[in-house]
Amino acid sequence: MTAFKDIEERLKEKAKDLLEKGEVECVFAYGRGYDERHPRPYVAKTKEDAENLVFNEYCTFNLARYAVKEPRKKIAVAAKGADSRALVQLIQEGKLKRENLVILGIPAAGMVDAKSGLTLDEKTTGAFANPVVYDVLLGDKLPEAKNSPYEVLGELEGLSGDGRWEFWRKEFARCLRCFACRKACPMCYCDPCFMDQSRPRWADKSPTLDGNTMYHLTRFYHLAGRCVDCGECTRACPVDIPLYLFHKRLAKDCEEMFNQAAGMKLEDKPVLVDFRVEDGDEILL
Amino acid sequence: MQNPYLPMPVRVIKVTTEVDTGEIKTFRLAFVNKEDEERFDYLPGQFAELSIYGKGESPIGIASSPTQKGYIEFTVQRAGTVVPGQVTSALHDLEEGAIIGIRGPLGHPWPLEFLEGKNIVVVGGGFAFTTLRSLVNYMIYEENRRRFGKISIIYGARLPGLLCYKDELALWGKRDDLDLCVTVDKGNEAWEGREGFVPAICKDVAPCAENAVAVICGPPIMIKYTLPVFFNLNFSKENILTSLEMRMKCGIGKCGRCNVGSKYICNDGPVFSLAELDALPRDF
Amino acid sequence: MLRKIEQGRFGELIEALLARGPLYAPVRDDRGVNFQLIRKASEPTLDFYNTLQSPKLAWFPQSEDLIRYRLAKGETKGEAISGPVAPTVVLGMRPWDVKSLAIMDLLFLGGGKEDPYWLEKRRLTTVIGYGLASEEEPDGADFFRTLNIGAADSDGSDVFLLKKDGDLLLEGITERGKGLLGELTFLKEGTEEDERYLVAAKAGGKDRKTRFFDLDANAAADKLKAVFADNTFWEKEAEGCISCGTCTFVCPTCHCFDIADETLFRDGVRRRFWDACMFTDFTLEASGHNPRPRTFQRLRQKICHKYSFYIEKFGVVSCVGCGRCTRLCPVNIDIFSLVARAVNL
Amino acid sequence: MDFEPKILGIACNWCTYTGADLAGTTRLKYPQNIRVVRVMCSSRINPSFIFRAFQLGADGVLVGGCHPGDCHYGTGNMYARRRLAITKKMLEFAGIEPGRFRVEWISASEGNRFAEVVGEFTGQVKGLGPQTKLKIKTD
Repeated sequence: MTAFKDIEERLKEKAKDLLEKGEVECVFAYGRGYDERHPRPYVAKTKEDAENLVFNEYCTFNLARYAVKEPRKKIAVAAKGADSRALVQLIQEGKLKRENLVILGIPAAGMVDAKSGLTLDEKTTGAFANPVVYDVLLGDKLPEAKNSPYEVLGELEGLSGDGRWEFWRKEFARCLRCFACRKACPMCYCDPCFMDQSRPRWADKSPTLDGNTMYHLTRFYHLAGRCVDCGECTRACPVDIPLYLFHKRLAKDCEEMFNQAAGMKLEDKPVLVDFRVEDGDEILL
Repeated sequence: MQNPYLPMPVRVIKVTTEVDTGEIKTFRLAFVNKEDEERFDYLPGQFAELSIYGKGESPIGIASSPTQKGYIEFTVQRAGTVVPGQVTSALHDLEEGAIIGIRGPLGHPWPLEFLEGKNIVVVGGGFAFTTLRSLVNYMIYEENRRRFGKISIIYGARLPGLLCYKDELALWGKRDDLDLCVTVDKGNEAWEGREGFVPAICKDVAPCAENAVAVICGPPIMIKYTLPVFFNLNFSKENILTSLEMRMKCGIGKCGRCNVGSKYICNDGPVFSLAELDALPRDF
Repeated sequence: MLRKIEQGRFGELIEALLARGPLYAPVRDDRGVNFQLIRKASEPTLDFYNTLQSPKLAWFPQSEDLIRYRLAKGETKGEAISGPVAPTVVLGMRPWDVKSLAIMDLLFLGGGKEDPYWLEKRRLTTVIGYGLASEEEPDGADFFRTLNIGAADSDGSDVFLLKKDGDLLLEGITERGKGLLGELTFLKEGTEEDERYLVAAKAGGKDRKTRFFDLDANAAADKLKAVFADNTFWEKEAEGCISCGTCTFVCPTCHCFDIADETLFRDGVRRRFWDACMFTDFTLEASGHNPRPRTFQRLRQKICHKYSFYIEKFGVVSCVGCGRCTRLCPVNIDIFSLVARAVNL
Repeated sequence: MDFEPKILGIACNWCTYTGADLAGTTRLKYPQNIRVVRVMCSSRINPSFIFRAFQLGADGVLVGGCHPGDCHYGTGNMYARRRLAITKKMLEFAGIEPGRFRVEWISASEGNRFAEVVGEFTGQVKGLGPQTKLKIKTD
């Protein structure tokens, strides 16, 4: 595995190169935060900026979230496995253009969530070590995870329906409605979000359990077949709601029913804006 | 202590559709309880929160003058090209006799003591004329009239059909103790008055800055072009007053959304002089 | 007035407080420590450095019903829901959190209009502050020393609690606090040695190392006003900001709220609940005009509100340096270094 | 007293709703527990409708559309099939009994089928008891 330090060097070099040649307007990557363990998303606009780029195990942010706000600019984006899937998914959805993107692929394993101290692997949200689509690869390809990313669901799936409801009810009750999950998510780009609509008002504006439930269920649904399992929602959550579990389960359902995972191929169509006559009615049972 | 969040009940006693499009209506409200009426002691320039349970509250400038006894009036535009205005839509659906809630009066009025003895130039555009109407009615009220100098009013709207308070304008026009100048951007066959944008008319009328205060309310674009006219006429920033709008909820300086600089528009405004506004960050 | 009790008998203290009325105290669950309304004497803990969320929820709950109504054909009558009926105790507030109450008072009780819901709870709530004992080290995100708050400051508390070896010292600060301690007859008298320990701890708390820069509130206020128009600076600072509400929701001094009517069939409540100036639609007017449509404008508003506007209006910084916003920010934006950069620009 | 479930029916205008009409005009008996809302196409159904129905007190939700291939708009129900399949999985994973939600293709001529499905579904929901998990608590 290429050391993070080397990836950082290559990232700087590549960014400098791209900016110098004017091939991109800016490079979305990582910069130094208030300490080593807390890097920040960083936009390099000049080759001097590129010097400030960093990459270490705490650079977990999915930068596709920023890229989607700049659909018309020519940009470069540092992308780890799941991040590249997010870019692909956004291209599928017509939010980004492949020709406007320079994807700086970063094969990365052993990323760490600074807040929880957990290492991201297939049990959480680090199933994809290698970017699926990229223009340059800033490190050597890594062996992909051996275990299914869905194994972690076993525990919840083993519970009774009542048990699962109890689990989710407790989690939804913690929700502060800070909307960090939707704001951190590269796929949550709706404007306005259904939660911000006043007519119809889909859920209570105030943070009630019922409103929270409505918010999360609807958001899960909106991400069905689109979620690339980057885990940003879960890491962003100040009360640590394990949102990724629900997203994973829907991703698994989509794979089983429609035989397609989100953000893997540029030519795919998102599963819920597509259909097959052969889908069959069994999926409704 | 009176709970400042609890609205007082008021009855809608008259609804007037002000403009051709029907999008602006004036609601005349009378307090259900006598004590509430006494407590609701207001001056021109203040606003109130109109409350419809189940829909919410909306901050609206008071369009009537305290000299008009027995009722208060609000002119409300049905809001919402972007955000559907729940409350304003509900208000527009009200019929006479309905009971709604009101909280207030809120904010600071036009600085009447400061205006006293001065010549007043009132400049209004479109539907933002409401609290100016209140001010004018206050100033021209019998015993108040002599407290103020010359009163000039310049009021414009896009089309003749979009002018508010048409009957009142006609009455004002007949008075000899004020100069009224009503203008529309574009007239129609029936329109006999002036045509032209408010800034141009202001330039035309050229009120004298000597011992005068300009009170200006209107859409941002009108304000933007009117201010230079007044600067050219030598009005100082202290002598140009306006009223700000921000999104508000509580109306009493707690909820924080109308905060601009060290001011909470609801509590410290909405009335400001340009000099005061200059001291605030450009964030409104 | 100084009392003490063995740490092992902490449960007894809780039991006695619970018998008096509602009690908020820090509780540890699988995600960390937070203030909660206590149901069982075994729940509270004193083994924590800082709670994840701020204790403001005891006075300013995330969601609070103001008015109850039932939609009717003729007149819909609203009925104000009054504050809490029972005197409440909040135990275990760190000095910086206690300080936040005084900052919030300026807003909720000032400006000519008192907020009855805040006032009621302030009037009836006893604050038991909890000093940081010397062995508990700051965690790198906090900077309360910059705000001139000591790790063992007792001002603002009714009762001040401090760990000492195997004991818990309880000092009565206000009349209300002394009254409370007087009721708890099972407490032992503090010794002179305890007294000395307490004085030393308070003095020592002032020098507790946290992140620090020399902050002159008035100068910072002026400087930020000057920096306000520097869009490039703010755009750079807000680069990663995702405009979520985390920083404001966990902040002990953020007070912004929204009010909405929530109706289910015919019954409804007018409810106020935390809102965040970081949200896109916070200032969105019905006309469609939004004075702060961009992320950097909203971040700027938050920072300037705390370090400039509040100082200008109320004379104090609206920040206590608890570090919660920094700790929980999804993209590691740090208010401390941001303000330091702005002030030294 | 026996539990009488409240069931929300969401029926497509062209098939199921007409089928329900037919059931009515041919005087077929089916349980009165269902309240039918008509939509133009099953693909009009936003899964939030279903969550919201459960929140507002529905014990079961029955969605009816045209048979795949017979959609008035060509392919609406093909999309709906995928969406509703996801919805069903979601309810299950959230811990809501999936038996409270059912999708059926019922054509305009299948009045019998409509009555049969409603009968069957009502019985099934009755067996599951009141839906309390998502229902908004009012105390």
